[in-house]
Amino acid sequence: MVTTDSVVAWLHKLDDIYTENKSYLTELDSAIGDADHGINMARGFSKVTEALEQQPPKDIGAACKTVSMTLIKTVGGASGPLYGTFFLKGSMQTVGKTELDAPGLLELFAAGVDGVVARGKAVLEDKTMVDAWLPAIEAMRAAVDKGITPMLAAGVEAAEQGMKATVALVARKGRASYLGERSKDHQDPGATSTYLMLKAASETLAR
Amino acid sequence: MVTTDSVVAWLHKLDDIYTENKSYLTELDSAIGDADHGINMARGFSKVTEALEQQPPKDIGAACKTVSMTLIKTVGGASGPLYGTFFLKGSMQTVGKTELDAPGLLELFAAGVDGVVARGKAVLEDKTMVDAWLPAIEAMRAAVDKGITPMLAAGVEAAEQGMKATVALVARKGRASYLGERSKDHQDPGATSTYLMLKAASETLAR
Amino acid sequence: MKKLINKPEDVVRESLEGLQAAHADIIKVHFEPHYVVRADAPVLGKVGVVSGGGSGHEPMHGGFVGKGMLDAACPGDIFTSPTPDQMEAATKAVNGGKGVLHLVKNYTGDVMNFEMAAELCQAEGIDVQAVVIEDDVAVKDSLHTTGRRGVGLTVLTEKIIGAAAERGDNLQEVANIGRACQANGRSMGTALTSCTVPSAGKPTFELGPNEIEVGIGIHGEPGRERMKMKSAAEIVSSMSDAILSDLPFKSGDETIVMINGMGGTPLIELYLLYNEFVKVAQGKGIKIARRLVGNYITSLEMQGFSITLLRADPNMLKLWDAPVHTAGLRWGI
Amino acid sequence: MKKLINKPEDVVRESLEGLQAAHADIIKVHFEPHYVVRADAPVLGKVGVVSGGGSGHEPMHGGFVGKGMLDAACPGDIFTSPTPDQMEAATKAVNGGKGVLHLVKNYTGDVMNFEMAAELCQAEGIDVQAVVIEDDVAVKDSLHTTGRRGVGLTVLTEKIIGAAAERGDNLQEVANIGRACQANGRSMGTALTSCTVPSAGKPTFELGPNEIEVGIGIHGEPGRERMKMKSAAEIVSSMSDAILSDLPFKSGDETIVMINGMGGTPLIELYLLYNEFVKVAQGKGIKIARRLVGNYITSLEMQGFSITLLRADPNMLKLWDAPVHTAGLRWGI
Ligand SMILES: Nc1ncnc2c1ncn2[C@@H]1O[C@H](COP(=O)(O)OP(=O)(O)O)[C@@H](O)[C@H]1O
Ligand SMILES: Nc1ncnc2c1ncn2[C@@H]1O[C@H](COP(=O)(O)OP(=O)(O)O)[C@@H](O)[C@H]1O
Ligand SMILES: [Mg+2]
Ligand SMILES: [Mg+2]
Ligand SMILES: [Mg+2]
Ligand SMILES: [Mg+2]
Repeated sequence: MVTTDSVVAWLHKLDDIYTENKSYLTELDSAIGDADHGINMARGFSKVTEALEQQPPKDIGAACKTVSMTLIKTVGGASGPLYGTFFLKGSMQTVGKTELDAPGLLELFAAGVDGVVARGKAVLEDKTMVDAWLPAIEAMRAAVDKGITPMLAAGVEAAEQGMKATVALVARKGRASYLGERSKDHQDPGATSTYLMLKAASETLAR
Repeated sequence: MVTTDSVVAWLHKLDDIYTENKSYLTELDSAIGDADHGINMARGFSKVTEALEQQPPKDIGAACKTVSMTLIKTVGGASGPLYGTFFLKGSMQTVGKTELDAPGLLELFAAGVDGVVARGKAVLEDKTMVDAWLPAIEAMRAAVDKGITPMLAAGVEAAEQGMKATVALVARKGRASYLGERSKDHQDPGATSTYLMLKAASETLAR
Repeated sequence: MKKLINKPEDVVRESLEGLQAAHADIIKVHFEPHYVVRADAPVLGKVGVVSGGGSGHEPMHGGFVGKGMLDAACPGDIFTSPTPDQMEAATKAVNGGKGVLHLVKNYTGDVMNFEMAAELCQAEGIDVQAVVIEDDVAVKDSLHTTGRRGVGLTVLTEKIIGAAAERGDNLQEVANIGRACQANGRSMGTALTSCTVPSAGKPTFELGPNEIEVGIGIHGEPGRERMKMKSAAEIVSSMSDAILSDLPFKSGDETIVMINGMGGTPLIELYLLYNEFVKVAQGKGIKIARRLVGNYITSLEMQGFSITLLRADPNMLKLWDAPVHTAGLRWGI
Repeated sequence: MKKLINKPEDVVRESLEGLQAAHADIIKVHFEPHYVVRADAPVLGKVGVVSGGGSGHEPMHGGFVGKGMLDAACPGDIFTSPTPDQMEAATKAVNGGKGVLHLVKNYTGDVMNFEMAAELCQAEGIDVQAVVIEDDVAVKDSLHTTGRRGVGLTVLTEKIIGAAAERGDNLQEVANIGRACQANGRSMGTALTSCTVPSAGKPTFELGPNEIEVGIGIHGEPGRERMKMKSAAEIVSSMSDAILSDLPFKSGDETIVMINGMGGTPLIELYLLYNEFVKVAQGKGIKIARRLVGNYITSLEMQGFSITLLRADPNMLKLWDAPVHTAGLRWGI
């Protein structure tokens, strides 16, 4: 079972991960965007750490809500509302819950991704984070009966493939779309940060 | 005797001389001014040539008047009004005259220089064209009895010395004065163009 | 990087402090969340007009807050969208009971952050509509993509819808006029030099000593074409062609034109460019009914300029002429 | 050199053509000799106010022609004094029978050309007086030299004496107010980069990537000191010290301040600089009654700024507030 504590551990891990990958993500964004995605994510999740420490969440829904509000207020750009919406919708699935089984965890992720799609209106192959999210949810849904650990592992693997597949795509959403054909041959930064988010989840939530 | 034709020859010679010395004068001005003195003088006297050709002057006064109006309208900056005033006052001394003897020529120059001093309010050693003009007038006055040729020769020599003496001076008038002490060790562009004007006079008016 | 600043992270806040100190008669600046609001907000019984976007484009948007134009502006970090909490707070501060219009430039971040803010405000019972500006003809438009970037037309639209709101139009009417502006306006920009984002510390892009970027975005996004420097006449003519053929503008159209400096272009050049545009317009029978020549939507210290052309109906012209009193645009008051 | 121009020798004329086309409601431009004049000139029974100087400082002076400010402006070539025939023609064009005031910046060329023009006009029976502005504290003043350069105070003086003339003051009164402005105003500028005069084709001076020129003149004349880049707070503080101690300004003085961009400085920085100046003024008890923040007296595309401070009596403040309608400054109309 995923507990409130393990969710908080995941969120702290995200702070570390995005700090470590700050220049990597920013470099990806400098090729086809405005060179701030790593900075945005690192800033957002360092504020998440602060917020969680200031007000330790009493359940998983509260934790997700805090992350959501913090990301929305501090990240800006495209990724702020997208990840903010992810955690907002996730929090609505987990109000008052202190434990999640595999289907419960899947519901959190699936609701979050629905939110991302509703917010950004991107479809598969628009070269966005959705190219990592959608295959991951599909893979997790297929593996939900196997339990939390295999389910997350399946999600991470699918996200990684989706992320790598963005390299070949021409962007049709977000800042990169203004580049047209020139957006090809670059990996999408948002798909990359999504992969990293799932990887951190499998490292902290799996048991 | 100086005739209208020889005055016109002098003025044409000035066009040549300032065109030849355009970069030299401009270089001097770039050290302590705004790098335009040669450009200003060359522009002014090429317009003088045009004006004289368009309306050939019937006497020396008319020639000087045309030069004056042309310089005033086309030179601008400090040297425009100064040389413009020089020829304006000179023209007032020579209205209707088609010939000048040595005292008559001295009067033209002296009245012109009085005009320059009245206009610019510079005194000796302010590091301006006045440092070439005043010694020249003094030397010409001393030599007026010897006739036109020796008089002009004396004027040129004195102007040259005055021009060279400006090197050591700190400017107290004109654009160079804003530089204070830093204006030292540079020859004044206006004193140089004055020396060239007298030199051209001795080459064309002397007989 | 040489800039007249203290620390890069303090530029936006300190500049807003200066704006507030300089124009206390017309605006107030609220900090954390940051927004600039009319000194007399909320104006009861009037539709509120809120705009916003990244900073670095001054006077847009904070310089356009005041009577007859914006009720509030939300400044983000430099070249970064503001966040929904700013827009929500600004919307509440200007809500005079007749609803609030959000004017949004078509950048994914701006659009989504404004959308979230609108949802938050609607949840609290405030009637909110949004008008999205996407006028940059340098970006190819297609049904499958994000659309065009929002640039200079934003300034003209802010003036016109601000006047409509001031006149007493209702939310739907103000929104309709904003959408009419969008439908009838086009822009394009050209850069001679890059700008430097303070926190980045180095130029966003490099241009050779004889190169220009035609179709540049207001954040230094790449344009249509990098080409050799040309004369003002040639540059204006080719940019005008791109703009005129896009809508397309037709002979006899009455227009409002803006010749806008990017921040580092001297006014003597902007008037010279306007002179070139007048010749182009005359040649095509386009009537210039009104014009703005100056720095209105800038990209920090970038050298370059943009042309915005709006086909204006009599109602738009009347709204254009209505009194306005802001830091960046003022007449009739 | 990358500039948005056609040929260097045509820049001034073509820009004036653009100015005329853009502002036909308030001005007319006369060519050969060049001058910009109020559309309704001459205004009978009003003192005429004529200013002028080299071009490249836009909006000064042509942008300040109009109701409540200048009656005419004489633009010279870039950074070059205009000639007496321009000033004479402009003076005649604005002579409404009550005499004409010439506002002159203290450069030898400007002073002498205006003097000649005044003599020509006086010879034709027009009453002419001149006010000479010399406010740049970067230049050491002494009885034996030319005095100081005329810079930013020119803008404030043009507004104030323009309003006095509009109010109906006679020539002597208008001149006296102009001289009072001169007696009570001081300025200083700092450059981050050089400008490039079009006909020269290369920068007037070179500054290292970490150097600034403190005390720069508006034509790029050398300043007091070349120093390493400092923070906005430090730069404003040291420039303010030089200005405040010169007059000297005293605690309790009511002032008008202008934070002026040199042409290539973004507005976001100018407001930040104003914020720094406000802190300095508060620390010394100087009251800021009015202010201008923007590009008013520029040096082509130079990056940098200047501070002008004028100790203003109630009469000056009243004249400052009077309506003005020009291309570069407008309120109350
Ligand atoms: N409409 C969209 N839907 C989903 N993801 C998007 C959308 N637009 C952009 N993104 C994602 O956001 C990422 C960029 O985020 P970020 O750099 O933080 O924001 P910005 O582009 O505003 O600077 C892109 O790499 C892409 O994955
Ligand atoms: N007040 C003055 N009296 C006499 N000569 C002067 C005065 N001021 C300047 N000059 C002369 O003018 C010259 C500069 O002329 P020029 O470069 O054409 O004008 P500007 O300085 O306006 O650019 C100086 O070298 C100096 O000799
Ligand atoms: Mg980005
Ligand atoms: Mg961004
Ligand atoms: Mg010179
Ligand atoms: Mg000069």
